[in-house]
Amino acid sequence: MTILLLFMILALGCFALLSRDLLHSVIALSALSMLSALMFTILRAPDVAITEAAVGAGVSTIIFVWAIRHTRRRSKD
Amino acid sequence: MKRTLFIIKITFTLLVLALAIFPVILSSHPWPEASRDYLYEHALTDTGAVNTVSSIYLGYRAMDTLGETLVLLVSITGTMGILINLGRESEEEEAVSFSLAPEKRPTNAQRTHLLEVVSSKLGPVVLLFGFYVMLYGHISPGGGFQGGVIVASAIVFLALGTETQTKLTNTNVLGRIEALSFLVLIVAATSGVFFESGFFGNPIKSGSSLSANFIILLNIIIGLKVGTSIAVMCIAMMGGRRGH
Amino acid sequence: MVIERILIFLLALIGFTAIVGAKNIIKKVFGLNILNAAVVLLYILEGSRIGDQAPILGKGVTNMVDPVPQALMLTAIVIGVCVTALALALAVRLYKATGSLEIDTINERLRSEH
Amino acid sequence: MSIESLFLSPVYLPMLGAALILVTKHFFTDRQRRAVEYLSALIAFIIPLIAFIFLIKPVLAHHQVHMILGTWETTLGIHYHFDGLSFLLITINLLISIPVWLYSRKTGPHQETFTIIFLIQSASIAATSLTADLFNLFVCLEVMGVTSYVLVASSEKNKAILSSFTYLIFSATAMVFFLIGTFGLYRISGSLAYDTIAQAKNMLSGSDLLVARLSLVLIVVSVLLRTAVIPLSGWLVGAHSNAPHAVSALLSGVLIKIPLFALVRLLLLVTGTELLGSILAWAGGISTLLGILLALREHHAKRLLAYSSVSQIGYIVTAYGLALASGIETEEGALLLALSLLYAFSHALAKATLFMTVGRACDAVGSKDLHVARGALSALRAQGERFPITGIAYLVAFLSISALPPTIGFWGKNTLVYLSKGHGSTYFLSITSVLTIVVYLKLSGIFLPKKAQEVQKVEPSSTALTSLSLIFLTILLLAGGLWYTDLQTFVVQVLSPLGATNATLTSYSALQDLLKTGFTTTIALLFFIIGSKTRVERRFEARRESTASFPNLFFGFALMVAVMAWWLLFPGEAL
Repeated sequence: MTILLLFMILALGCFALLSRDLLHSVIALSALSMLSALMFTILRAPDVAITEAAVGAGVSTIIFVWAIRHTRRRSKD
Repeated sequence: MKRTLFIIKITFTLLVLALAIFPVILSSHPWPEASRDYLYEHALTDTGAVNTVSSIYLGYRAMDTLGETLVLLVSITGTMGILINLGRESEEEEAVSFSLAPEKRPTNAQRTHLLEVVSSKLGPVVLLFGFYVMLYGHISPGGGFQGGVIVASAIVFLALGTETQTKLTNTNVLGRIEALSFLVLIVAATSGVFFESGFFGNPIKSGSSLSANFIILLNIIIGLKVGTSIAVMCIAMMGGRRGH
Repeated sequence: MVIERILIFLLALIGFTAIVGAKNIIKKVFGLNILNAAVVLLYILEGSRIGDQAPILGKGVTNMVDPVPQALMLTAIVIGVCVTALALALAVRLYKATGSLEIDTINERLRSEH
Repeated sequence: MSIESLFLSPVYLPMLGAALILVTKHFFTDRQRRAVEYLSALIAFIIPLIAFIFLIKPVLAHHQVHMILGTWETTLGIHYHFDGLSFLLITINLLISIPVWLYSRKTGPHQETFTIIFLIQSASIAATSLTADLFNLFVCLEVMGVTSYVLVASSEKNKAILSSFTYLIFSATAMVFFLIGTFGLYRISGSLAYDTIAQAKNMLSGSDLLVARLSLVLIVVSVLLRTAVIPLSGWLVGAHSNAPHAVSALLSGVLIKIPLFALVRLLLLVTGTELLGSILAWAGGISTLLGILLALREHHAKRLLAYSSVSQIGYIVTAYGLALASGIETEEGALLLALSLLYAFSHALAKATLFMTVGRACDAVGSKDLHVARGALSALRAQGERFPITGIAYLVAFLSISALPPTIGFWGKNTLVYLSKGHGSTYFLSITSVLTIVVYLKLSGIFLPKKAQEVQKVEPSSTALTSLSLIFLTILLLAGGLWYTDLQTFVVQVLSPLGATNATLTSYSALQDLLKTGFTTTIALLFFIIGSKTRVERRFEARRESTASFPNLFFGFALMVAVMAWWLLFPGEAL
């Protein structure tokens, strides 16, 4: 089960870094955070799971969306 | 020529660092169990916390948590400093972000009815959950930081939902709560030194029924500090007029 | 098993490649975030090998997981988010100053300006 | 007041001060806020300094305190070691922070949160030099890092924002590698305290020893990044030259030295670090020469000072490496470590003064370009500085950094170069001593009188605090020079529990030194005159500012990791 999750996390990471549209990358990153939070619950680490979900997916997504709103969505590479 | 040099440099860097961290990650040395066994017996009596993770990061290694709170404070102060300058420069071409200050809101179309109803109704529920996570940190999973962030998201929900600026979403009030909780945290940390139970020691004698309260106190203070500072940053990011 | 750690190693490598190779400064911050997430995954994955119950003392908890890496990773996650917030504020400020997010054009425009 | 609350005071008092300012920022008016700022600065700096004066006697009596924060009995807790090394590091930090903070009152960044971040940084510096726990070192370095990024970015110049961003990404990535190293060491030792790790590591063999050493290499290199030895120094020039004057004085003076000496406690306990020491000695030697050559090519005043910081830190790292190479328990090793720390102190004083005086002079003249900026003294006088304190402070700092007689730098640098005789990098050090004088002669151009005397009338403003801070630093520089011998014996005595007890410098004669200094100064003067007369220097100068690109930064990081990892394959035999 964890191997499957890790494959999905790896795929999301590649997509986040390769996609041209930064908003898609942000969505991929917050999905990555949610999956790693799920993985922490499987690995018996509830504290870290709540932190990763609340802080990792929650706050950093807000900050990323704010940053993209104030700059540009399209990225050259 | 410059292109190939760039490629060589990057491949060399990646190769060396990959080789450097590969054995460390893949080492087959069995995971140490000494600290787990010690905590299994002593965590409850030493710190009074059922949740061993919070007994570590608020009891044995409380200095790390203090350092972490300092990182949070400094980075949010730095971000706010930069935000204020951004606000000043982009005064004319205000980016189309819905602004919370009543007098500055461009058009109401920006704030759909759905957003207002959902977030203003959802706010209190999330707030209650945030305080639960914060207060029960030493028993069930959760604690200062997680509770604080959930409270921050609840405050952002309320700020989105309500038309007028209530007391809870006024950045001035939030700033004051943050400052006070930081002061109480430092005083609580240094109180250990004067009760000769060491920096971040538990001033209340350990073993007595009260010792768990020190962890609850720390949880509440850190929760308030984290909650209010992240809420202030999020409100400022959403273009809300900064109170002071 | 070993396959999990190899995947985490690859994730860390991808994050690091993005930090070094990406032209867009927000992509660099993405890379930093992914590298941080990979190391947190590594600590918790290895820490949870020696037990199969959550580190909450209670009735029937006999073989609990190692809580030390979990406590450390709480701090590492929050520090990672704070550094990301600061990096993005600086990135937006750079965009406002130079009008571009590509590191080379930023260098170019700032070097010419005294 | 137990001794523990005394030596912990530089950790919790600045935090208390920062909390007070934060509260007054929200509750009181502007005037009270200024009063509370001065009060909390007093609490944060003066009281710990007084506490440390009381600590001199126990430290001299080699009274060491190994304690766990919070009196827990388990190795899980955070170990703090208070000994001579942390005493000296915290004293250096306090002695530099006070004048820099006073200087920043008038000229430095005026945001209301500047003092809060300044105090938190001072608290994290004290915690870094006291900690003997790996993850606590990670957290303290992060706090120090975040405060430096914010302070560098507080100058609001676009270049400062760019160099702060570069420094942030580079250093945050390095700290992730630090975490991977901690993972490796926790895995083999089951605890995060230095001594438990060292005991576990010394019993290892085979592939586990390889993993343990590789993790140690990752940790050492990511900490060395903040000390800006040559392959890792790409970030320093941008950050230190674009930061506000007060901040660059503090960064160059204190921030780049604390991580190096905080590492001593970890490296001391691990056997087989001789080769690591000689690698550091070579890296230090190369960075002295390369740093000073790059400084020669520079015509922007603050960039020149930043490059010279890279070169001077090379001296400190060379002595530090040699101390490690010959083993800190031996008499020679202990002496080298003491000298390395003493020269770090003398460089901190000189570089802080230089950054502050040159900053003020360039602001008065209006330009930082060494070919244009002239007549700083008259411009300063126009700004209401009746007594040319900036000029005098600059002169004394110039004498100290180019190792000329009355100042602490003269004794410090020459004894250091003398002691590095046995090692190949000593040639680098001697050549650089000559070139340093040439570089600073070039920098002194800004104090030469301007030809056309059109002095624009600037409204005189009170410079009491700035002059006070500069006087304080000049007195320290001169006092360090006059009582150098007993300062050196004090430092050796205080550090001796780490190494040999009565290491005294017998075979070093001062007279032979004066001849050598006279010789180097004449060569330097010759170089300078030839260079400036024949305009060869102009062609030699850098056309465009080289900003550190990320591939280069990380190439340096990988290079340093590769060189250090080479230590794994040939452990033990010194270079």
